[in-house]
Amino acid sequence: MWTWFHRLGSPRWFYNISGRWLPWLSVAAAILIITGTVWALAFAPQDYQQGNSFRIIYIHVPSALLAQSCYMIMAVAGAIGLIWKMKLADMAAKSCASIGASFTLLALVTGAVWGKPTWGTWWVWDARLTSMLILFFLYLGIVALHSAISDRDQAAKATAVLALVGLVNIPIIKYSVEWWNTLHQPATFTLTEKPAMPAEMWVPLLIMVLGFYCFFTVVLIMRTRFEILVREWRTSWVKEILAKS
Amino acid sequence: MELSNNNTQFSLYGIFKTVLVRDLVVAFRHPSDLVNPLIFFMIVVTLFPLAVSPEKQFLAQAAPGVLWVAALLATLLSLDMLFQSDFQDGTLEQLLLSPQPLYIGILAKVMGHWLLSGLPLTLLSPLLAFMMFLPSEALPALMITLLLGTPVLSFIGAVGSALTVGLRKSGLLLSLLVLPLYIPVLIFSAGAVQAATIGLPIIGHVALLGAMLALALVLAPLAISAGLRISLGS
Amino acid sequence: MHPIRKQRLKIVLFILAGFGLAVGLALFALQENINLFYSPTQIVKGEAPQNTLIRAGGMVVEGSVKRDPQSLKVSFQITDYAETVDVEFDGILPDLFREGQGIVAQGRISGSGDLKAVEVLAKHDENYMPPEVTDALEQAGYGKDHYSKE
Amino acid sequence: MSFSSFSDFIHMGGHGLYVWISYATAFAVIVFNILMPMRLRKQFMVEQARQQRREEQNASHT
Amino acid sequence: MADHLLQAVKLFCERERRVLFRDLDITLDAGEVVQIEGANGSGKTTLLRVLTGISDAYDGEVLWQGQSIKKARIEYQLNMHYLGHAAGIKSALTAEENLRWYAALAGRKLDDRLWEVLAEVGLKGYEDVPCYTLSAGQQRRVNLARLYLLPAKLWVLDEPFTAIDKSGVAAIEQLMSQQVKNGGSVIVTTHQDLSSVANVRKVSLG
Repeated sequence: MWTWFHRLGSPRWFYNISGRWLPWLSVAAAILIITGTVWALAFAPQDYQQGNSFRIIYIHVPSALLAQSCYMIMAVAGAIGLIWKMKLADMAAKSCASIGASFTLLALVTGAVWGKPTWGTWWVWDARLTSMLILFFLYLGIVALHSAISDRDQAAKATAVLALVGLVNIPIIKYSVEWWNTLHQPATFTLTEKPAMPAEMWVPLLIMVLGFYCFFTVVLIMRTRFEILVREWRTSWVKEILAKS
Repeated sequence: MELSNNNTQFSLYGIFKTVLVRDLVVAFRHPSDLVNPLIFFMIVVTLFPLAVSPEKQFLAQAAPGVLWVAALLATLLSLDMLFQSDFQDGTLEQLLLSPQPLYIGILAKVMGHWLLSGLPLTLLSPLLAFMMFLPSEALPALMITLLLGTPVLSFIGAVGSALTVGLRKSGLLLSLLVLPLYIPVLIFSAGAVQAATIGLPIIGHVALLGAMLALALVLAPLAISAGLRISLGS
Repeated sequence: MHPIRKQRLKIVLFILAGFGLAVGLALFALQENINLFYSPTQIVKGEAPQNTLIRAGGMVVEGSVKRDPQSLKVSFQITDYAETVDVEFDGILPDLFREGQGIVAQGRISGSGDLKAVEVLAKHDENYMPPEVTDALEQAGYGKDHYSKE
Repeated sequence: MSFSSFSDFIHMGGHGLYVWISYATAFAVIVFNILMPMRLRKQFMVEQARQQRREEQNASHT
Repeated sequence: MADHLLQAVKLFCERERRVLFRDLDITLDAGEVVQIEGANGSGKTTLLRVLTGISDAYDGEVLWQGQSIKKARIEYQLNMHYLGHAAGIKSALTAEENLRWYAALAGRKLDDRLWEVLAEVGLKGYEDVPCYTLSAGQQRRVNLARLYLLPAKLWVLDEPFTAIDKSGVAAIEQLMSQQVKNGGSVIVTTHQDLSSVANVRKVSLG
């Protein structure tokens, strides 16, 4: 168990093994996302109330899910980096930040665009959108802190601490925003709450969610591999790789 | 001369008192540092009637939110005095190098910060509440929420302050890191004051704020000490 | 015990105590129903506190609205299809107040168990339901379909 | 297939604008996420080559 | 094998893609002075911060009496004084208050020698004025008084001679000799020749 853990912590081992996974994962991500998109746009039925704007769910929900779990992954990786001094975890945590921020933005934009036909306005202080917005701020804080510190190690540790503090806060923020929302807008109609979704609606959604997660893994691996090159450039095996390309 | 230190005293209360008293003494020798957040608080509150409307009914309705946002910003700006000057004169690294537990030292520093920022704000708030026509029934709620909420702001802010100490232009960065984390305190505190204006009980809000305070009190020093070690460690 | 060990133990105990306090207070607060929103069923069961302002939500019962011709006083009933509560209100009702409509009333429970409202809020669109009302309706055994057809 | 014609598909029952904005944003985010690491990598390679040259020069001087 | 008082094993440190030192071994025994030399930016301060345990951004190990300083942190900090770049003095407080703060942090009582020692470092008559009225050199002397008052096995001094006049330099060298005579040790960075101090070993960086 521990040898496995330590091997996983070795950037060189990860660089080699991930190089083998990457093509397969990329293909899987591409297939899933393309299938999901075509299905969602052309074949899935429209909603009886929201009509075709309902198709935005196939982007909005996967990106929102991804944005939240990406924060979780980032904080956990940061904690591993802090506690066990595993460099690879630091690199993964750093890579998560900008990916997470971009998908949070996507969730926000699609939420707003969906709001226009559904609520008649681009922005509503709905509980989900508001907590998404705050999540976006948290991501921005992490990215800003990372870029403000020039020393890579220090930046990784500092952002890990911040991400952990954020992780403790996220449930509190979510609860407070929901409470605030029910107090001020008892009539808000949530975008995605459907009692039971028929299979022809949720199967493409599931495919899209899987596709997004696959895509996330691909980008995470790509970025982490890059971080490995940057941070381990002094080692002989990285120099070899750099010399080849 | 004997060089080894076998007669060292280990007293948590002693170290707490030492750090707290020193911070208070230092602050009282620069009284302007103490007064500035209060002046800021007053000016920000004054801006609202000028910018929006001096109408009594509007102000009464906006008062809970305005007072709380202003108090929050004042606390945020006062975070500067928490670690920055200690960092510059080198006493912060000496605190880190002391054999006493850093946890307690940090607890004392943050408490000191609250005594110098949050507490005066709370004491000043009735005056501004009066100027904002906050219904008098809501005044106790305002003061209780400030009393419980501002220490949470100090603790969370200290985490950000510890992570950014020593960085250039840390002020704006600090607000960016800390403000999103302030949102729950703001929501429940302003909500409680709002509820009090229409006579609703606020015991639930107060309990929640108390829970946040207890959590911040015990967990934040851990994050702060980690942050300080990271910031000073490069 | 070594003084340093003892110190560490004290700090750990302090953290645990703070944690316990936080959990206790949070549980207490969640029990408090800080929205102070009650369904007619809860009011009839006596779960709502008397003499404090609360929020009650439900559908206005058809044919229950009685207006006093001399003043602005009005009384009506709200229901979650399980229980019904009488509401008295002295003031101008919102334009969208209609029978069969979901409303939220803010007021005090009197000794006889009816609600003396100080404010009545109606919803802008009949299709929209306050989530609290839907929850209350669902708990009373009425789904969304049911009331939208009523 | 829930659309009878291609123009129907584009129009999306009046909601075409919103649906297509959403999918275009998603596409942009995905492309950004692919291109960004590639660009960073290229930049790093250039910088690395420069550093290599500097080090070699230093070595030949001494 | 007897443990050294302080031992650094295979230290490696990199800042901003520049290696400051690699495979650096340093040993220090009781009664020794190690003088660290190096050009500006060669990582002297970084090395001291690694040795004191303020910085943990390094590879390799630092041992205090044979134990890693990460494990024996409190033991180490009880027995070590660090004088950094900054004076480590709160300028709003008086010399006496500053020293009392240090004593309390170290968990020790200040004895009656306080005023005597302040006179010895050349601060007679300045004991109870706020430190911001003192010159930079005088402020450093306040911190030097700490070395007298709170004895420790190891002193780590980062450029102790900056902003200090000739008589002050002699006083500090005197202080170091005294420490060595008592069986204590010193690690110091300076360009000055420590001619009057016995048992000096030089380590150069870069």
